[in-house]
Amino acid sequence: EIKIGSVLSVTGPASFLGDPEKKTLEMYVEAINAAGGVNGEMLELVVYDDAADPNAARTFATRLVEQDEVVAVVGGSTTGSTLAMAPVFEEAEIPFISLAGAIQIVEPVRQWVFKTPHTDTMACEKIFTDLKERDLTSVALISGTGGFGKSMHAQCKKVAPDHGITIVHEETYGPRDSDMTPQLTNIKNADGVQAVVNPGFGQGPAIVTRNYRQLGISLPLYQSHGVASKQFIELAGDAADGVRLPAAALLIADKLPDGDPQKPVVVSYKQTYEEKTGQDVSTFGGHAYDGLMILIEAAKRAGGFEPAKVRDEIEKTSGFVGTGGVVNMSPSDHLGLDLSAFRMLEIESGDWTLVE
Amino acid sequence: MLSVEDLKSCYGRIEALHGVSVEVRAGEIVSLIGANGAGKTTLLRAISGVQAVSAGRIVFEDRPIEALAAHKRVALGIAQVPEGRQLFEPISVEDNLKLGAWTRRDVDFKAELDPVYELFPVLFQRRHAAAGTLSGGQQQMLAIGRALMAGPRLLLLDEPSMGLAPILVEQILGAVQRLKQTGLTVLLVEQNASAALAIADRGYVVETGRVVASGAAAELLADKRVRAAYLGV
Amino acid sequence: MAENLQFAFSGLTVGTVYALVALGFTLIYNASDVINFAQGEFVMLGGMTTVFLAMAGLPLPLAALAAIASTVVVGLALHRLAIEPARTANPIVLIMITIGASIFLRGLAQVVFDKRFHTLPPIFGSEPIRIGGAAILPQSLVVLAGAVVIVVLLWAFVDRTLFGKALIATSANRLAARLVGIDTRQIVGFSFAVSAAIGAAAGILITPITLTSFDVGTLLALKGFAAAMLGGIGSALGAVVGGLLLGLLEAFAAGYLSSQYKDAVAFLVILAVLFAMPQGLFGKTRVERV
Amino acid sequence: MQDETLTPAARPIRSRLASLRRHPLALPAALTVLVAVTPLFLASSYHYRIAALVLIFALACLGLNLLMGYAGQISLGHAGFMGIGAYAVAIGPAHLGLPSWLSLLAGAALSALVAFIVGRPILRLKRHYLAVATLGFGLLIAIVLTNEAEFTGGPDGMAVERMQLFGWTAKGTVTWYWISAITFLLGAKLALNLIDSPTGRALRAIHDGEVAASVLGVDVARKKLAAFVLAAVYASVAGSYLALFNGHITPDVAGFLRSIELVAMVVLGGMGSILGSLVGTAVLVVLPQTLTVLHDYEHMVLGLIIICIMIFLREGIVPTLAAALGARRS
Amino acid sequence: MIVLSTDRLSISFGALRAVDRVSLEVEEGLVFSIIGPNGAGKTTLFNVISGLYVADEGRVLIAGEDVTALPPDKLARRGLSRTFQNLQIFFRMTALENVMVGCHRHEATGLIADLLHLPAVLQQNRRSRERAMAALARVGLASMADQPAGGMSYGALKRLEIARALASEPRLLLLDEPAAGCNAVETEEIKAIIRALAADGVTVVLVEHDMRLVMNVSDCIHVLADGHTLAEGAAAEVRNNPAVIEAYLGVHGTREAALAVG
Ligand SMILES: Nc1ncnc2c1ncn2[C@@H]1O[C@H](COP(=O)(O)OP(=O)(O)OP(=O)(O)O)[C@@H](O)[C@H]1O
Ligand SMILES: Nc1ncnc2c1ncn2[C@@H]1O[C@H](COP(=O)(O)OP(=O)(O)OP(=O)(O)O)[C@@H](O)[C@H]1O
Ligand SMILES: [Mg+2]
Ligand SMILES: [Mg+2]
Repeated sequence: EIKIGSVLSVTGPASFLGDPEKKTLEMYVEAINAAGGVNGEMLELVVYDDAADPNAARTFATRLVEQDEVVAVVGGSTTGSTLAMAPVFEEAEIPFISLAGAIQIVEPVRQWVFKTPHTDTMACEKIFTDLKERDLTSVALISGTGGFGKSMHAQCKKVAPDHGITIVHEETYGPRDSDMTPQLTNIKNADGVQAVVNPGFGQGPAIVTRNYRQLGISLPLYQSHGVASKQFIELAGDAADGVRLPAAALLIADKLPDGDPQKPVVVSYKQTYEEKTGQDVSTFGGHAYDGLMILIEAAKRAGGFEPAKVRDEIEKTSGFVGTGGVVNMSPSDHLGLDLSAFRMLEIESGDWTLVE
Repeated sequence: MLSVEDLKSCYGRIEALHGVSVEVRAGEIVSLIGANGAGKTTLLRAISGVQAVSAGRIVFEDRPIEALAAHKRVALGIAQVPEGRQLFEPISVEDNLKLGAWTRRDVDFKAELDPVYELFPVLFQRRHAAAGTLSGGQQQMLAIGRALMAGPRLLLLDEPSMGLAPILVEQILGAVQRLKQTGLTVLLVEQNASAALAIADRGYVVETGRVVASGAAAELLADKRVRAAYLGV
Repeated sequence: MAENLQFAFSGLTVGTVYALVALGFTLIYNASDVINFAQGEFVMLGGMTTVFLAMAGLPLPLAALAAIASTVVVGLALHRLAIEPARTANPIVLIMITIGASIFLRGLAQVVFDKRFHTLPPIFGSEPIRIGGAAILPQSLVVLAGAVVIVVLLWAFVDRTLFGKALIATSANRLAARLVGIDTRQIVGFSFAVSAAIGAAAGILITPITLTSFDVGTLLALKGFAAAMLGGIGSALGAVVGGLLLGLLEAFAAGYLSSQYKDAVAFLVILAVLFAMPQGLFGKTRVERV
Repeated sequence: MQDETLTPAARPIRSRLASLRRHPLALPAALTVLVAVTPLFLASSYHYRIAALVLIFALACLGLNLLMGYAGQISLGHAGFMGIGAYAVAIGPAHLGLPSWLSLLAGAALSALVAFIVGRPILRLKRHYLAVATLGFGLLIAIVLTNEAEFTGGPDGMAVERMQLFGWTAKGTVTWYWISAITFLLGAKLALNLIDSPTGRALRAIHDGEVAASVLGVDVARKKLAAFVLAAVYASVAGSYLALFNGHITPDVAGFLRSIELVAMVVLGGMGSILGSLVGTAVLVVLPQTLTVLHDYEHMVLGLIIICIMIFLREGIVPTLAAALGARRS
Repeated sequence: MIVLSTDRLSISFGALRAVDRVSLEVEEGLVFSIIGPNGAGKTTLFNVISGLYVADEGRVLIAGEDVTALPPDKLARRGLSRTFQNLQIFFRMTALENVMVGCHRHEATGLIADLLHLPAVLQQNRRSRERAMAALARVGLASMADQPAGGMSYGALKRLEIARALASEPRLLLLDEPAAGCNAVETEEIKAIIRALAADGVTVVLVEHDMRLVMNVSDCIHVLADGHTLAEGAAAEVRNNPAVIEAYLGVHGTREAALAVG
């Protein structure tokens, strides 16, 4: 039996990431085993829950290496946990595919660390490109103070000038805040704001969206890929109409044109996930799928799970079609996605539509 | 009315009562005397049900009560003036008194309060003050008043005269005697042994958790050993 | 002007949420001197149970009632099985037990329910009421009204009835309470039941505004605790004022100073208030004479 | 009294045992043996890591126990000081060019200073008010650490340089086991010294009655402050160790939940028990590791275990068991 | 020498004037008693003198120095000690440790020394222990030294408080109802302790309702009623004062008082 490890934030403030990730990994490991395993070997998945506590994550990382003797790790729901664990796997020389967002994970490149989700920088770029197309150049940011929001906020500020965007106003809100009208009032009253961007995940963006409509703000509102699940629409209700966000193809699986290379992958994942769990698919689970599959493919190519070989093969991944996009990794790019992986979506009467 | 048979009680692993038997007949004043740490308080607490007993029986009006919860014993008519007063400090004097009548919520409070205020006029003056701000002696008065509010048939008094001015000691003991006339039964623990025995019908001498002597109050008052050990004469 | 009004509306909305949690703390504290850190879990259970019963097809009002009832059962069980057996212990041990209970209940919720966010439809729709250029949701007013009703009832009950006095007597001196014939176990159990009901009702009322999930309890307990202390623990009025004040502070700090530091500002003000008034705004000074 | 049940021959041995237990060096010696022998049971670097974590958190708990268990002053914001210590060793080398060991000392000094400044007004508060004030203080630190991202890396945290002493680099779980073990022993010895000293008695007196203590000449405010500062230093050093050990630190180290966890460790192990600090920490660090086998039921069981310990061992694990043992012996 | 004097000392609680312009002077080495009805303000007066309450008006002087607003610990360092009418025991400590806290004002080691257990601290500990044992022995509690105070009976605790106050080796000792809860024989022991203290030159201020004790040991008696002074004088004067008899002694008290002398 081949052991594959994972440390996920199944509970705690990032459980909406860890929960679908865990379900996905379990589901597919089972499926792979049912189909005869990898190179004839059965997989065993060892999952630990760090409850978004990096200290716990690090302990579990050591445990995966020392106790469980895993050959590879897919996991790390949050950037904090990922960064805390990375040195352990680097030292143990075990390939580690992270499911967290921030760009620091793969920049600078760490030899043994990869990741599957799009970076927050990409999300900013995608949004800014769309803004530019609509001739909106001065924007306000309202971001969550959690790791995701904070990191994306910083990245957005960094890349804004490259896209000719000026950020004229900034606001933040806490991870568990339940009313953002003061911040939005300030944005409403700020001069020259043409659009609002909301980096953040969890329930915050839903509340921002509701408050936004409640205050009658009519500027375009952009959410990030952090809200990429149907749940956001449920929670935000009618207020979600007109909101745009960059997201992976997974969200609009059935709306993809038939020729789209991702279509079969995302439709199949979506069906499997929703059937098994009875819950709406999210892109987070998709990242776990991508991570696992990239690993498996690499192992197949390497003819076994020897860590060094697998690592090299992961780095050689090319043309892998996942839920997040088409992945082409290289020694200098441990993510392998480009902007084309993102689609710009708009919510219309309670459903995603593709913005062309 | 009350009979305690071979009662044993422990604090943790230390046995404080080693088989105490005491009897109180209806309408009597019975006095318990004994040195510091003899176990008098422990006995009263056990009768009230706030102290676990490890062996023995407590029978109140032909009914074994040793398994009964404390609040049920109050409802049966056993009230205690505890050692250290144990008032509800943040609560006003008047509400402390009213809580004394908790088991008799249907009574006319005013009619019950009046006699207490009559006995201790200072409590009336300070009826809106928080009990915790009273002087030591005033607190003792309140503790006694609160027990009387329960309309008990058996009153357990643990050093009622403690901290009271001499003139009040005299009043309290007088009041106890008067209450006896109205049919109240009293079990009295008192360090002022001569005063206590003076109003009591019978007495028990407790030493290190055992009853070592008992008899009519007058007999005990006259007993040489008792006089030497507890009366200081 | 309009923005001030908007900040105030926001503060009231958030503040009443805190106030409702703080009210739950108050009752149990009054009866037992225990700060029940599982109070946030009562709020969570109220919201989550309603959501799930509604999803299972129960009409909403019925779901809400059932949620309150089941939370009361949980409250009673917490008292009977965990608090009562340790009643003689140091208060911090009892608080530890409530923390254990909150971990347990959160764990239970993530197994019985799920780990996602949920919401409930607001009672009077989601069309905001606009006053003077500012907007407030009708649901916020419902929550506010709920808090007012609860505080009036609690006040009438605690301050005006002997039963309320017995509650305070029990926490002030449990031994004395037993000696005057108060069934202390029943009293404390009662306070847990009512607190659970208040918590559950709060959870149901606020879910349309704040959303809910299995772990909303922690932060609510934290803020509710701070609010209760700001107002003065043990005082129902203090709980509400403390809650509203905390909400307003956060809203105005977010509006005028810095949204990043709004929680910091709120806590700085709490610290300042406590330095000036060590018993909170409406707390009774503990009589400590020797 | 119950001596009657003992055989006469047994008595001297028992009383010798009892007096051994009471000897001032008994506990330090026992603790030393414990940490020296433990490695025999540590099979892997993972085990060492767990053991080191236990010792690091136990160090923080030692201080908190002096404050809570002895002086009777609760702190729900104690992780704040761990945060100061942790970020001192992160920021010192990264932004100020200080060596790690100096940063550690500077962090401890800063913690002491902060504790000294906020302690006086805060410690005037009583009970739950003190709890909420310390909680607020801890949150303030956590908020600053989260928000000042240029210095702290924000919520995702920052990397921490390895500690170097005379060209030797402190890394690896075994090394850190020994570093934290020695520090813990030192901390425990100091705490034990303090308890059996005028200051220690004054602190315990304050716990039971500030009025009586002050009337006997105890400067209550000052003694409380001393305990607070001391506890802050313990926590700060523990925080520094945690950061150096992990090599990466996030603001969680200073968070509310961590503060609660510290309090839980102290209460579970036993307030006013030095050994309790170690045992309580061990339980709360090891338990979640063993409970992982329960997957989704992990939290429920953890909650239940905490409740049960508190109900059945309500003075804390060590004091309750010691009392039970003592009863069997005497 | 006048060890303690108060000068028109007053304090109010709301509308209640608990102590009302009380002036008194206590000579060194004497036993000075304060008696008066319940609520007369005796304990409050003690609380003001020992620095727990701050007087609204008036001054407190110890050995001629104005100490009016000094905090209790500073007063303790000047040799003032007291016991409490409502017990203030350190319940989690043993009897011996309770009394050792009483030695605190003589212990002069600092935090660092205490942490390091410098030899001075060890010596100090030994000295305090001896002193505490002696104080315990003096009140007859030597055999209970290692018992937790939480498990002692009321009367024992009362005496523990006295031992604790004695351990601080005060120049001025305020005793608030030391004999409450003690029977006649035990009261005799307390009387002996007070006598011995006075003989050692310690000034004792006694509040007590046990007239046998008061009338027997007091060099001077000060009577308070409703916060103000009713009378002052030697035992014989006071017990025959009609106002005192009427307000305080009653028949019972007068008889006890007579017994004490007789
Ligand atoms: N809470 C307690 N824990 C342990 N032992 C106790 C406790 N309370 C009392 N004791 C012990 O029980 C014995 C009897 O105490 P009790 O209080 O009943 O005596 P008492 O006769 O009322 O004395 P006093 O006249 O001093 O009030 C004493 O030896 C005392 O030390
Ligand atoms: N902290 C306080 N707050 C309010 N009132 C107080 C306070 N302390 C004392 N009093 C009041 O002041 C008066 C004097 O109280 P004090 O305790 O001094 O009386 P005392 O002479 O010691 O009486 P006793 O002989 O009963 O002990 C009482 O009426 C009491 O209620
Ligand atoms: Mg007694
Ligand atoms: Mg008095």
